[in-house]
Amino acid sequence: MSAEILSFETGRPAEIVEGEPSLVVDVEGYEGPLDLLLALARQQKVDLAKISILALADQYLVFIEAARKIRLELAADYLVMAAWLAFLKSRLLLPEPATPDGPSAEEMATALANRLRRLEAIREASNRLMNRPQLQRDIFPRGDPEAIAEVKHPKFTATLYDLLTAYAVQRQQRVLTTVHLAKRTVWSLAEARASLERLVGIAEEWSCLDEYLLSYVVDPSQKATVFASSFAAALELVREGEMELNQKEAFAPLYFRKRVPVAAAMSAPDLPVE
Amino acid sequence: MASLAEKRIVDDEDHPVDPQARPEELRLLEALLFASTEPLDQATLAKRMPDGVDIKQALAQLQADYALRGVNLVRVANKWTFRTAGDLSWLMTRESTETRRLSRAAIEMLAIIAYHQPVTRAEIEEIRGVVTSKGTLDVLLETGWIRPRGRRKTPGRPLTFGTTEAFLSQFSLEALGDLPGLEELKGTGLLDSRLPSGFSVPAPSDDPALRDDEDPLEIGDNLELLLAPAADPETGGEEG
Amino acid sequence: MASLAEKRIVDDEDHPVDPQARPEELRLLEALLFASTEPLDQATLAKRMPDGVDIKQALAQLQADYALRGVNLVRVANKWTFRTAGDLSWLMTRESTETRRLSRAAIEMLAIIAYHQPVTRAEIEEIRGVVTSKGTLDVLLETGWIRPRGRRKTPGRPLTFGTTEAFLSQFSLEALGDLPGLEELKGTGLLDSRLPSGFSVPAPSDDPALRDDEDPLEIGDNLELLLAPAADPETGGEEG
Repeated sequence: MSAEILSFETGRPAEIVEGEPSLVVDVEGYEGPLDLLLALARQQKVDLAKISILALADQYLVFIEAARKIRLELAADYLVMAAWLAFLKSRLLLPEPATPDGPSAEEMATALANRLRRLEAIREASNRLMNRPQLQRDIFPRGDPEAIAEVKHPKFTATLYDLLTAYAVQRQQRVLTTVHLAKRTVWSLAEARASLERLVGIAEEWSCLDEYLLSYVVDPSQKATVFASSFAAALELVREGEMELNQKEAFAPLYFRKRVPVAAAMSAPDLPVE
Repeated sequence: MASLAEKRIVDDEDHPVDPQARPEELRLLEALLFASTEPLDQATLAKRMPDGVDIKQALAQLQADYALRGVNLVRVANKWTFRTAGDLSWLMTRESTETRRLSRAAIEMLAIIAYHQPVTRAEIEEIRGVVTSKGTLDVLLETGWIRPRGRRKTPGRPLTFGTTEAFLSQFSLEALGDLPGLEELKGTGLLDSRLPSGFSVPAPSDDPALRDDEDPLEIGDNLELLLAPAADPETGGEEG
Repeated sequence: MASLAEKRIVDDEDHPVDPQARPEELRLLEALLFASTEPLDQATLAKRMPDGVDIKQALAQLQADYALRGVNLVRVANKWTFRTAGDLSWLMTRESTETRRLSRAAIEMLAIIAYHQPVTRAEIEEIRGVVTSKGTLDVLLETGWIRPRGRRKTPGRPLTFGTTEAFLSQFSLEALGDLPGLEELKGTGLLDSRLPSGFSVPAPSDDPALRDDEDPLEIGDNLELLLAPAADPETGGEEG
């Protein structure tokens, strides 16, 4: 109900029958003025080649007028066509000037008739085209095609140069890698000193350097380098007054502790008892 | 492989009326064509077949063999393929995939492109008397039945459109010359887009070779962009 | 629809020997089976076919019709479908060669095998300093340039690898001894001339005769099994 009222208010009712009983003024149904003209021309029920353009122009103008009365919104091209047809109509009714500048009214009328015939012809052709048996609608291809298997035979490529380069690079790399690893097995003085400094910081009492170092030596093969570097570093720290060293005799274990301030040093050093 | 041809002759001589003695090449052809997803052209078939086989003649014989069957050998876009017989469409309804129904505008546009190709959008609109929405063109391009083929050598260098092999395949056309009613249309001069003209009716052609008045598409021509603003009178109007 | 069956009987009576008078239901069956995306069972076919058709008999006849063709009607798991005749399977394959570059890992492994053969996988890894994936060894075996030649007489009896004649022809070598030695490699700049004095390059030999420390491969040695887990240090390494 409301839809009906709404359509009335917007002036776009579905059907309004005007004076001519067959004329339904519903511009929405047409795809442009040419389409409308073709529909009107069909009402003349004659071969399009013999159509009366004058009568067609009249029908079109009546239609447009009716549409405007019911306030149908007309696209500009409908109005342009109406103006052009009104002009053509006046030209057709008046006697032709002796030397016309542009195309004559007759030529214009023929051109319009031709356009209508062409549109009609293409409509007919599109109908026939769509009525042809269509793939997947009327006729069908093989539903389950069998794939053609591709058997690939790999052909490997490599050159002698690739081979020799690969060999040389690998062998050489191995040699260099070994040298590099050997370097890393040396415990540097700096490493030894850093470790000792950390330890001295907490060693208020005499501690056995050998025991401490052994805990650092994971790999027996590194024992020599660790001991040598640590001893050198320890001497350095003593010289700098950071630490004290004590050894009872040659080859006896070395003891070390943090160097205490002079006042505290007055008390007798109590050597650790084993 | 020449032995196949020989074998056939021998067979023919031995059993001149044996209906079972079917040339081996027909077996090979039907196997290839049955199995393939795509229609195959004669050259492709020849490559896969033994040497010395007269492919053309074998295809003709195979086509005759299947003419009355439920599956026919048909030629589409100059390629060969098996298809179910057209008169059995009533039986096949369940197979049919829901194809998008084209709007009347799209159908008309497709027909104009088919019969008038190569044709520009402006020429299509001239014939239909209305501007075409970009949406309609998009729908048609999506079907794969039309393609932009070049640019007309006129101001603005508009795109020209033509149909594809998929179009021929869709409508079971061997070639564009088999379009329904083409002869009548040519006879009435209605295929000439320029008005009014009495002579040299151009025949539509989907020959991929460009016409004299066509330029090739440029490499990197982005179709999406091409079809958008500049070529679109509607959007163009908004900007103007 | 029952008229179909009737029609057929009439046809048969009218032209009892006309080979063209093919029962309509055969046309329907072949169209349905051709277009279907999957094999169809008898019940499904019966549902789609006109009433009154003896599907079973029609299928049997259709199967006979196609028995000698390039395409046969076959029954798979009680469902019917068209398939390329078994003897034409060769037609359904296309052979092509595909050029593949060997990976760096593969060519490195190949180089070690060439110079150090006969060599076990563990020895290759010792020389290269990295574990080799089984995939690399597989690729090398696929090239046909290397072969397992025996087993090392050590615990685990690992396979020993060597190069083949195909290896020589691939690298245009007349004999394995033509591979450049230490001095030649240094001469070409491939090896650094300042390498330590202990560095040596073996004089390679692909003499097929087994070495003293090699056992022959056993008959029935399954290479696939041999190369798998046990011989694969990677999987072992992950566990460790």
